[in-house]
Amino acid sequence: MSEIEQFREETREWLEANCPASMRTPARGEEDAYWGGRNANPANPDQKVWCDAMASRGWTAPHWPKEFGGGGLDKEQLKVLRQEMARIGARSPLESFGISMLGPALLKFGNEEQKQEHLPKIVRGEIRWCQGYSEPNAGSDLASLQTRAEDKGDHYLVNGQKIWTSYADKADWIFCLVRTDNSGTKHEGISFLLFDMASEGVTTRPIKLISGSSPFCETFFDNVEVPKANLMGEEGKGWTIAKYLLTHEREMISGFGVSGSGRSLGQTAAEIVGTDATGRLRDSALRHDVAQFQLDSLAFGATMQRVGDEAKAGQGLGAASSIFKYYGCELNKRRHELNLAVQGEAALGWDGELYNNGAMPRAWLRSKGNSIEGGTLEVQLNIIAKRVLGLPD
Amino acid sequence: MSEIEQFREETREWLEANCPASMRTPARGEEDAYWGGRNANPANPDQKVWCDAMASRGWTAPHWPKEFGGGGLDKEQLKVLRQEMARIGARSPLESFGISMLGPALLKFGNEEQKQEHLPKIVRGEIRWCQGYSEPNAGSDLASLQTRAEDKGDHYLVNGQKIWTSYADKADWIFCLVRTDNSGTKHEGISFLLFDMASEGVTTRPIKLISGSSPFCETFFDNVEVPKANLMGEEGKGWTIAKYLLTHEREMISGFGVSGSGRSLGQTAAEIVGTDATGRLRDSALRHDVAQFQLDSLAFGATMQRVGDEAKAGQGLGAASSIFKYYGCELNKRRHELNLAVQGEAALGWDGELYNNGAMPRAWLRSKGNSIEGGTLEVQLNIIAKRVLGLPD
Amino acid sequence: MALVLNEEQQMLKDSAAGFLAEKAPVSALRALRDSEDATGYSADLWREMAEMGWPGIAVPEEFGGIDYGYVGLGLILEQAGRTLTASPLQSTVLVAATAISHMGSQAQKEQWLPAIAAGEKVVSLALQEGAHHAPEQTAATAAANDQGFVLNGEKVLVLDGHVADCLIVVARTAGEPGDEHGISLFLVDSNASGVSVARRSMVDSRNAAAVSLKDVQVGADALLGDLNEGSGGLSYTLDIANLGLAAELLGLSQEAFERTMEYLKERKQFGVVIGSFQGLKHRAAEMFAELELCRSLVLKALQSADTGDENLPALASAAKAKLSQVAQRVTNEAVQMHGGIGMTDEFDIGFFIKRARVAQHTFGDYNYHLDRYARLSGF
Amino acid sequence: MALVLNEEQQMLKDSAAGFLAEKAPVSALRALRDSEDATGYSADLWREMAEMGWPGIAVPEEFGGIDYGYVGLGLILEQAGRTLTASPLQSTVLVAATAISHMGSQAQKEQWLPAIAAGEKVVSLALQEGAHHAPEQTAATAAANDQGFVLNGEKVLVLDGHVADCLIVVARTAGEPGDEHGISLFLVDSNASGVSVARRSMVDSRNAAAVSLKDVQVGADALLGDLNEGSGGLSYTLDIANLGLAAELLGLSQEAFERTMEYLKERKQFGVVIGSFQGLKHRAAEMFAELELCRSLVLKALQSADTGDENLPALASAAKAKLSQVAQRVTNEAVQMHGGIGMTDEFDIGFFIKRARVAQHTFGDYNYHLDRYARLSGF
Repeated sequence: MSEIEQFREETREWLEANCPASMRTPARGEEDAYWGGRNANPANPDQKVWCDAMASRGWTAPHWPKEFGGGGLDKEQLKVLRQEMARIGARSPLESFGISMLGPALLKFGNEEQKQEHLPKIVRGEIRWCQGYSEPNAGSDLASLQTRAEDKGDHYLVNGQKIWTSYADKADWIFCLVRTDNSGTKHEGISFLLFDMASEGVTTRPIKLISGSSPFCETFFDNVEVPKANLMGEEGKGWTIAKYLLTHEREMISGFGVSGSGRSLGQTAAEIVGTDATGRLRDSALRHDVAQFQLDSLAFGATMQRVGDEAKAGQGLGAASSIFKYYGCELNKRRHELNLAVQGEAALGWDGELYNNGAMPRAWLRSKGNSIEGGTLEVQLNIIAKRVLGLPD
Repeated sequence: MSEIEQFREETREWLEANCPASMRTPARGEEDAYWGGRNANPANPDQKVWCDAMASRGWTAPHWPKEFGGGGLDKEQLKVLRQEMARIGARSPLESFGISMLGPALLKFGNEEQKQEHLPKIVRGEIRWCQGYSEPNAGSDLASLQTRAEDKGDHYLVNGQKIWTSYADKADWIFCLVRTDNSGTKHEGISFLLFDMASEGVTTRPIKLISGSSPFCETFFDNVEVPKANLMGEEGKGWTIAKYLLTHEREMISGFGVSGSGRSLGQTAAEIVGTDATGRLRDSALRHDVAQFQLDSLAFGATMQRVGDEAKAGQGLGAASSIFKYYGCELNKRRHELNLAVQGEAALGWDGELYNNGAMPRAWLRSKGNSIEGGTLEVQLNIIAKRVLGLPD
Repeated sequence: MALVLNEEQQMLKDSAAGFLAEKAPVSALRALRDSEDATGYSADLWREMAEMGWPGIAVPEEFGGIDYGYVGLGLILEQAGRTLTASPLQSTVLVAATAISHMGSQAQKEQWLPAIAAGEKVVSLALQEGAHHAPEQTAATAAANDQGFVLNGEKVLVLDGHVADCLIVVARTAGEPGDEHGISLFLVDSNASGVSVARRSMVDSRNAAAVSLKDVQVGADALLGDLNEGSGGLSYTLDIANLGLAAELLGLSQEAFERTMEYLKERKQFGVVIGSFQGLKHRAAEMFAELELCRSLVLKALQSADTGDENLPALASAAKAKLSQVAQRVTNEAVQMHGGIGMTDEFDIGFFIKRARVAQHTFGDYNYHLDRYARLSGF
Repeated sequence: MALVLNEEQQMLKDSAAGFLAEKAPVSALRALRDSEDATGYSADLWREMAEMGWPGIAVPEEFGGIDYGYVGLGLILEQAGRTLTASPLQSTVLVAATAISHMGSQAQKEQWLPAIAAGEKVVSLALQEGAHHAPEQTAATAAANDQGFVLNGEKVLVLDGHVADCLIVVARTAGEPGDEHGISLFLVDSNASGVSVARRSMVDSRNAAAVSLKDVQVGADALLGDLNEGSGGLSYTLDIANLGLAAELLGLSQEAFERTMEYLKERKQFGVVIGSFQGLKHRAAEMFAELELCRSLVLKALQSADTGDENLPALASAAKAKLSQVAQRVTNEAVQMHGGIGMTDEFDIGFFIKRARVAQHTFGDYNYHLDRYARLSGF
């Protein structure tokens, strides 16, 4: 038996033994998932059991180095782990901006103390992080941010306001862009700080969305003292880290475009709307739109695969990856609009068990934010036009 | 019998007596029509007979004042004339940029001598006019034109180059934008000249289009002497006349969007592609596109009507009319693309009687120019955004 | 007929706009939603509307209406679309009054139309059964017996159903689901034994109910129109209903568009007003053009209802399809162009996108009406 | 299989690009058109292609080919799309060789494949009869007699038909137009008695002919594949044909797009380069994204042909539909963004829009393949 086969066998056995039955079903949306943190309040105690078990092997961050608590798996092993988890329908043990966003930046830009301090806690789900980027007057124009961090010798004094901070009200720590210098161009003088949300002077206010949920907050900093050791990277060089993270975030969000497994929208439509004698969907306009959507999803999925494979092969300039955020979000919005068209009345109910508490229209409304958050649609098109196509400003 | 009824009866009788049988069929495209002029070379002698008969009553320009050779008809009478011509399928007796473009500007901006000199000849089809606007480096940005007219005392000396001059090679006179002053902003210093294409120093070169025909020319002016009396309006104020004419031209071109009479595209498609048991077009994607096209044509036609009716009623700010050029041209392009999809192989043949000498693909290719000539699609959208919606530069 | 509002119509439009902007702005819908109001609209507001004659605007004078026609009703609905005003205008005035006027016996008209015109009764059409509008698929049944008919079936999306005095129930008296023949309409008292009505909370925060009919006995005089041949009258009623919804969607879209244009002129990014970006400008100009087309089409279709034009069915489907398409585009762009703030509940624009989708769906969406338009156009 | 070109494929692509850019640029097609060349492609060029092994690229080694597969052929066609090169690559290599490889008897393969691989014979599929691609509607007939079969019928859009040595004629041996069953394929000598071929001048200045068959007697050994059951093999052949056309459309669209981007960077209006206008930029960025999707889809579909993936039919229709859609958009935008000069025959961009529409149409357009993709996807 090859090494990888042995790894598969061990993994399968371990998962069978350690994944609680209730964790073998998908989470019902972001808010049903386990996010860890100081105030973790799992709806189901199995969530913590499952997270702790996975964290004990470093498998909440399976590809991170072992020295920082990660699983140290190579790509082959990572693939096997995912396949084996999928085999039993195991859900992700931990949702975490620490793992998906801060971690990669810490590994690349953090100093040794910062990595030792933060990464293991992230792996174990002990500290929940949030991201302090957008400000009321710096939406797409992120570099215009105005939150100030004054140098007070041993600490920075932070004053200002952030907006669209995901789950700031539930997070323990924040990674945050601040302005430490006003003298240069707006991209200069931005620094990247890490600090405790329990610090004096930090307050949060949830923002209710049109979908009815409140995943975002306004976050206020009023004379917050942040130790200088909490500066990540050099002072004034935070924009480099921010850009790295934005690219990362865009790739994550682009994943929205890939439709889940199971029945296709067209097959669902055939069931709800019915087909004619030749097996074609009865509604010809809907059929056209759904077919075009599925075709585009297929092509988009193939593009995600191609870019990945080209990167592995050392080919490609990554030009294609610039379209992920733009196209993925547009596809996701189309999917939700088409779902409304397919489901009809069933997708218009807002409350009550009959309408599954309005899951469909709420998800539809939530999808409208995809092309706003993490860089608007328009910003993405500008980036493609400028960086890839070389069209002038 | 009311006056208008009497007018109808007389008109009907006169048309019956004077419209040759061969003129009771539609012209096959722009180039089959009668354009008059010094070198008029009608394919069919009836063309001239018909034009002369109509001109004798001023009915080549039926709404122009009688003093300049026009018909002097009021709106009611004009409507009756058109209805009666349509009743017997009479074609337009004379295609003429003099009537459709220069005439209205002459009536508004020309002096008495100019009106007396030019309008009657236009009505009689004696002089064929062309329009000298676009230049190689001033396409959408018309005001950047560089053709110069130097003041030489009793005459202007014109030097420069025009492009996209419709039928310049067949025209007798040109109405032409020239620069008489370079000192102000680019809109200033433009003047409006009328001159004979037979003047020394004028040469033309037809431009072959992708459709295979050559309706446009490059036109060169090499030390052309133009008498000062041929200036229309004030020197340096030609831009006002140009804008007036451009608006006029856009409204003409927008007429492309209204599909002709006869069978609808959907009915044609049903015949060629076939229908299913429920009478629906067999091809569902095509059906969707054709239905959407017909619906938009219906709505566009209603909008042309509404704007006209609002103007008559003294209502409306004319905001809607700004969309005519943009939407009409887009509709016409859609119509030709759909026609290709409906006709299939029959619309891909380029030559030979079987393919009617490629009339369909040639018309399709020609339609691509609709959103370029007379102000591009992009210029039209800019105008709407600025003038109607008040969005800033 | 000139495609233009006459002076009287223009005045009606202006006064409706003024009244609704003052008495029932979007904040009124928000208040109804947040207070979980049991009626779902303001009874006081409805009384004021009645005083102005709105409920009887398309009802013949002999039955207490002012017989002003559907162009008039469309103008009011357009303004109500701008303010997203909740009221029985759609359920009762647009749909039920039309059905009764068009199909009712003298006695039925006398019983219902004056009460509707006075704003005293709420009446609603109980038609849809499944996920989609599909009248010919009606499966609810009405079985004749010696006392009249016994009704059974399940209905959804009954507008204002939970406060309706009377329901116009579409049921099958012959044939199979899918047949046009065999459909009949019945006037059913909401309090009749066997009728249960459950209010449903919808995405647009407006009123809709599910209605269940279990062995509901009605008299022979409950039949509205001819036995088995209700499809024609129903079809006419639905044409009018869709025209009214198209007018509402026109107002809604126009308002969402204008609010967005205002925002584009105010909001700064990268040091300039975002309305100066050509990418947004071109999209805005395209939407402007589409909205102008919508305005013409809705007016033409409303006029055809008033003149009895034979093209009414094609025009009604054209108008509903076009307005559904444009409302979807404009409300999506309104959220997108507002950026983050457009995603917040605190801001009003979300109410527009929500109401738009329900109005689009009601009595047949874009797909349904594009299909019907094509069918009526011979392909 | 990794969705990426291996080193060898990358080399093939680069060498094809270099060769075609040098030997057969767009000006070569223009010259063929303007000289009204009787062959419609350069025989010298075709010989050079044959020396490089292109005609046998997807032909098994035992029949003289190099068995490099359809990814390889697709790469060549993509490059030929960039230069709009006219040659028998489509008619003979892509379509006819595939049909014979897939359906032919040992004797038929031995007779035709080595000759095709050597560039010595031109063979073409005679399929389409009406305005549209509709294989199951085949009405041409082949009646069995004691010497074999007698063929009658009319065919259009037979690629390179006027110079073909042999025609693969699709005819009905049983059933009615509309039936899938009853279709058979025959290898017919172009010079056989009763065959008349008329070259047709098409909008793309490429080769197509109308073929008329009047009581054409062929032997029993002319049957390609099974009697009455030709639909399956034909369907496979058409999947490959459409993949190849999709690859050609990819190259064509990519080239038209790149030329347009260059123009946007050069052309000035209002004192600035027009590529700085955001309205054009956003449209350009959208097209870039669509072209990247096209590239992935075409490669995935070509790979599925080489690996014998059961998804080949769905992928082939997906690729042809998507490429037809995007080629239409990109070529229309290329003309629009070039402005007046794009409308002139002197400028090359017109050749791209013309060839695009013919390639889109050939063997089924966007509408046909979107329908087929939906059908194969179960709705």
